Amino acid sequence: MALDVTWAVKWLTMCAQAMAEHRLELIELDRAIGDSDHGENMDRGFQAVLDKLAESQPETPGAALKLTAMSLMSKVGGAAGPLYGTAFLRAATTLGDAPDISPAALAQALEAARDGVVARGKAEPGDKTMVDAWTPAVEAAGAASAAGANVLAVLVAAAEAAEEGAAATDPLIARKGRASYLGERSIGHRDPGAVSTALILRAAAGAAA
Amino acid sequence: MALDVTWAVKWLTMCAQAMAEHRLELIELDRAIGDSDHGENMDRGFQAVLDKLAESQPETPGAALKLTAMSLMSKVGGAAGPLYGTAFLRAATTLGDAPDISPAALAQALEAARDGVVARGKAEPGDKTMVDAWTPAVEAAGAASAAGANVLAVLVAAAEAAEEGAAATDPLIARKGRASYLGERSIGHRDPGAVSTALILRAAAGAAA
Amino acid sequence: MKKLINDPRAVVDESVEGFGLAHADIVAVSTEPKFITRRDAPVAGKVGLVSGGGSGHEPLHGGFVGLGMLDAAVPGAVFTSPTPDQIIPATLAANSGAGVVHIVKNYTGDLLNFETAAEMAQVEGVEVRTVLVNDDVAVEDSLYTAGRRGVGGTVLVEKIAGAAAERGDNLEAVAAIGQRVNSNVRSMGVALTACTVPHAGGPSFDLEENEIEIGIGIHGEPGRHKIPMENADGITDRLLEPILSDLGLDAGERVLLFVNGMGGTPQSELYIVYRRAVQVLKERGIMVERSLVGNYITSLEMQGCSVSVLRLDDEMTALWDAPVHTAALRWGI
Amino acid sequence: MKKLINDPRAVVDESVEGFGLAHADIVAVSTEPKFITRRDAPVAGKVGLVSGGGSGHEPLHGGFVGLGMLDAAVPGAVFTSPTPDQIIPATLAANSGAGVVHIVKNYTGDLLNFETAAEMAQVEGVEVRTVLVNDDVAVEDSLYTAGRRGVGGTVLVEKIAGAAAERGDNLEAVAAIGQRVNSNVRSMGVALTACTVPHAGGPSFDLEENEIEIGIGIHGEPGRHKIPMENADGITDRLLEPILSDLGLDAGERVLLFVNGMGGTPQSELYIVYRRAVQVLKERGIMVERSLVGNYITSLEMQGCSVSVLRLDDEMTALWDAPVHTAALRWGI
Ligand SMILES: Nc1ncnc2c1ncn2[C@@H]1O[C@H](COP(=O)(O)OP(=O)(O)O)[C@@H](O)[C@H]1O
Ligand SMILES: Nc1ncnc2c1ncn2[C@@H]1O[C@H](COP(=O)(O)OP(=O)(O)O)[C@@H](O)[C@H]1O
Ligand SMILES: [Mg+2]
Ligand SMILES: [Mg+2]
Ligand SMILES: [Mg+2]
Ligand SMILES: [Mg+2]
Repeated sequence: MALDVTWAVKWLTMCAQAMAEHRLELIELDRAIGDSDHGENMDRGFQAVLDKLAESQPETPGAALKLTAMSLMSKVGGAAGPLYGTAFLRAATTLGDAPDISPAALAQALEAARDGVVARGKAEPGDKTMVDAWTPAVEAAGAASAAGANVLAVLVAAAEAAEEGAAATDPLIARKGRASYLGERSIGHRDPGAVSTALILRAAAGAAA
Repeated sequence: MALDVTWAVKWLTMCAQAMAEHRLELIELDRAIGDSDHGENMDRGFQAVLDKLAESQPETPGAALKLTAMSLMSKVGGAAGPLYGTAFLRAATTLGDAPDISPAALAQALEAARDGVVARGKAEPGDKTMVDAWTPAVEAAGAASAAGANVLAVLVAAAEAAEEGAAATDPLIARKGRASYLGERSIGHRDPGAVSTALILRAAAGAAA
Repeated sequence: MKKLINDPRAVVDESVEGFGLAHADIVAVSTEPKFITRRDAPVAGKVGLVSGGGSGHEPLHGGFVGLGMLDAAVPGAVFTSPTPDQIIPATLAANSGAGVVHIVKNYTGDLLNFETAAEMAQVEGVEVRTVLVNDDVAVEDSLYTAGRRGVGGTVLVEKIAGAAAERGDNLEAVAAIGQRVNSNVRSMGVALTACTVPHAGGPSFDLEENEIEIGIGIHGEPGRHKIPMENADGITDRLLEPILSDLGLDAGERVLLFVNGMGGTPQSELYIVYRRAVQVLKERGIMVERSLVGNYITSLEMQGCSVSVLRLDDEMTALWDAPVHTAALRWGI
Repeated sequence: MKKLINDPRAVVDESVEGFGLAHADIVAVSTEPKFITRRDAPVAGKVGLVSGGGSGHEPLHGGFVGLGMLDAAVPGAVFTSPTPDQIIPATLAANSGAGVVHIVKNYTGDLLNFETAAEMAQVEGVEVRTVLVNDDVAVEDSLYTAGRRGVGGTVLVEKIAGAAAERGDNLEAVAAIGQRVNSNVRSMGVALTACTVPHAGGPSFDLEENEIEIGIGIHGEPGRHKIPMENADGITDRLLEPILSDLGLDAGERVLLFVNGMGGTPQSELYIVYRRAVQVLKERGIMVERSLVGNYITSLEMQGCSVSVLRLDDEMTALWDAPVHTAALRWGI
């Protein structure tokens, strides 16, 4: 499937489904090292994205992602709202009004998204945040695209890397966000934002399959 | 043993022991149909009686009971404080400054105590209050004394009747005091004040044995 | 039992001591026997107002001592009414010669202890009048019980009678306005959880995870009946219905609506109850002219609330609005 | 989970609606997007004060909107910072032309959302300054964390900066006094129980019957470490020690002592903590000149408390004493 606006809408719809489905899991992860709201926030945010998509018909993937950025920014709140808002906004900007996304553009958009998260949140890899899912995803996508993979393969590589990255946050000590207050007590728990990042990228691959 | 001031002091000491021992039981009874304080109140009250007895040496049983009345009145609070305060005060008044109590005087003192409780609290027999322990005790004491029993036997009769009276409150619906708010939900619970009355009378018999 | 206390038996002593330290600009604390007075008591020419009861209902009553409200408060042990040897000196301390009104919540223990104290104070030359508060509609057959309990309405009686005393009303007039408030206020409460009396160490009654107690009093005692958990609007309706039918309010009447937290309920939930209560009153054409929302008469850390409705007239409204300066209620000064 | 709510997702909406109804003399409520303003906002010539954060900390922040304190409060979802689309219109509503100070508790989410909003408001022509509150000494290695959190000190910043704005200080001066309060206040909290976020349905962390969490924040998040239950004096000492060593108070200095309830703790227990804190300060020759005891910045129905100590100077003391008329703090008016 081409990464056109239809894909984008399908992706966002699948994101909303994933957040609804994993709402309790994300709440539970956030309960352990945060304040129990990440699942609720993401679920509320992507429901708002769906509402917005029902109202206005974006004509390009970039437009769909921009609308997503605005909805997340205005409905999620907390740390995740501005971070995901920035991520989607930067990706949208990179994509411009292209009707369709090439593997290289895709890798670039993911990188822009990650850079947006880092620019806002100042987290480094290893700080036990969503950056630990974004960064391997960006690297895997870049490598796949450079190796000539198609968009589906690039997305699958990104999703897999994000999932591994999320799992790899388990042994880390959090140094950013609310979990950082726990210090060593954050060890042994998975970062909720890294998990939601993996869900978003897995949905992107799913929509392209 | 004669019911002189030594007996009176022993009685009050045994009351204090009984209240300390049964503190939790009385709290538990009051928890079920009241506000969980009866055991604490009685324990505090009789400890205060002991303190007072250590300070001043009463010379007659009447004086010991008057001191008890004052201590209970000023340390117990709640419903039980004024009721027991009045009971001991009326008994003390009846005894005057006699050095020693006859079976008839004893029966009369118990009746005065009961009448004091009724005068203050306006409860009738069957209302599921301490009156349901006092009243059979007074009757049993009167009958025993009339039948020529000695003071020990009168006290034993009173204590036994009070214990039966307390047990007989189980099926009653409370109509006075805090338990009355529960209406039918008070059925199946024993009245804490009736139990403490039985403890007091049992101590009286114990001190005379 | 986890509580921020040192010794279950020192709870009242230490807490009243802390209260006195924190509010030394308003109150003075006597420790032996224990009572709290307005710092400037007795106020020359003013009728004195004294209330008291078991502890564990804070800010009631100590938090209402001060200008425009109580002259003295007498805290008993937790959930145990105070004793005459506390009430008598508190009454003397509140008396400037104009007499003293005892505001007594209708519980056997409170009645008996205040009755004795009033008798003794009269012997000492203090004129005493008693205002009995019995606003709790949860108590149905008052013929077969100790009668309706004094609950949330107590705060309103203390405020309004306090303002009457402050403006210079005489003893009979202050007692009369207190009685008028009591006649025009009805309350009912609900518990979502029990509370734990420090010396008892365990919860004051048992509730299943999905049960609530309707018609609770303020002493951690169980209520009228248990029902399965309901939503806030449903619970509010259950509390309001007996209040309104007992008070017999007509459309167009004005009321003060008081939503009181039992101690452990978040403020946000009290406002959800308040919101529904306003809706219901509005539907019946009743005008909410004054409000009070918060923890004012509590049962330790119990979760739940009570709703009180007071039928207002111009005088009561003016007295409600009059300046008050206490630890727990303050305005106009 | 038993709560006086209707729908976990409607908690903030309904509770803010009730709050607006109960305090219509002080505040106005905007529902879409949700924020609370002073009824008379913007006040001509006055610097506007805006704060906000996740809900569940009531009375913070809505309860502090009014004369002498905030011009607007922005409530997020429970424990979730509000979004720029709420903060921006609240900022515009608070702006009379003299600029707006954002009082932001130091949490990643609050920072990011307020940062974005401030940027956008500047674009709309509003001068915005931000006062970051980060008074929580429980956060040790702020180099390796998101930094110290804003907790109890927030209330003091809002009161004192609010009084500065009310007396006519300009934008820089109001921000400066807010920062000065923040630099001079330290806080630390303890939880005896967790709280339950309505949408989560279960407790925010696990505590054994005999454990407490030292160094909790206000978002139902776990604290620095768990320890076995201690008595109130012991716990108070544990909270005060890092506060005092971090603040470096000398004998003879004057402080404001703030004992804050986390929502589910009886007032009597807060006064027991207060009593001990006064003892400890006294022993060190530190003078408690002002006090605040009560539930002001809460975590839903959590049991526990926080202690804050603010080093006072004459100006801060005068601003603390200045009149305030909000739902939760009121004096002098
Ligand atoms: N500085 C940061 N940089 C990147 N990601 C962050 C940062 N701070 C927090 N996060 C991410 O946000 C997630 C928490 O989001 P959420 O629970 O919705 O917000 P909050 O922490 O405000 O409650 C964390 O799991 C983490 O992945
Ligand atoms: N009107 C009354 N007449 C006689 N006894 C009463 C009356 N009211 C209460 N009591 C007794 O007092 C007991 C309760 O005492 P206590 O728990 O100490 O006081 P309170 O009810 O004030 O908490 C009851 O169990 C009952 O026996
Ligand atoms: Mg979170
Ligand atoms: Mg009792
Ligand atoms: Mg009692
Ligand atoms: Mg959050």
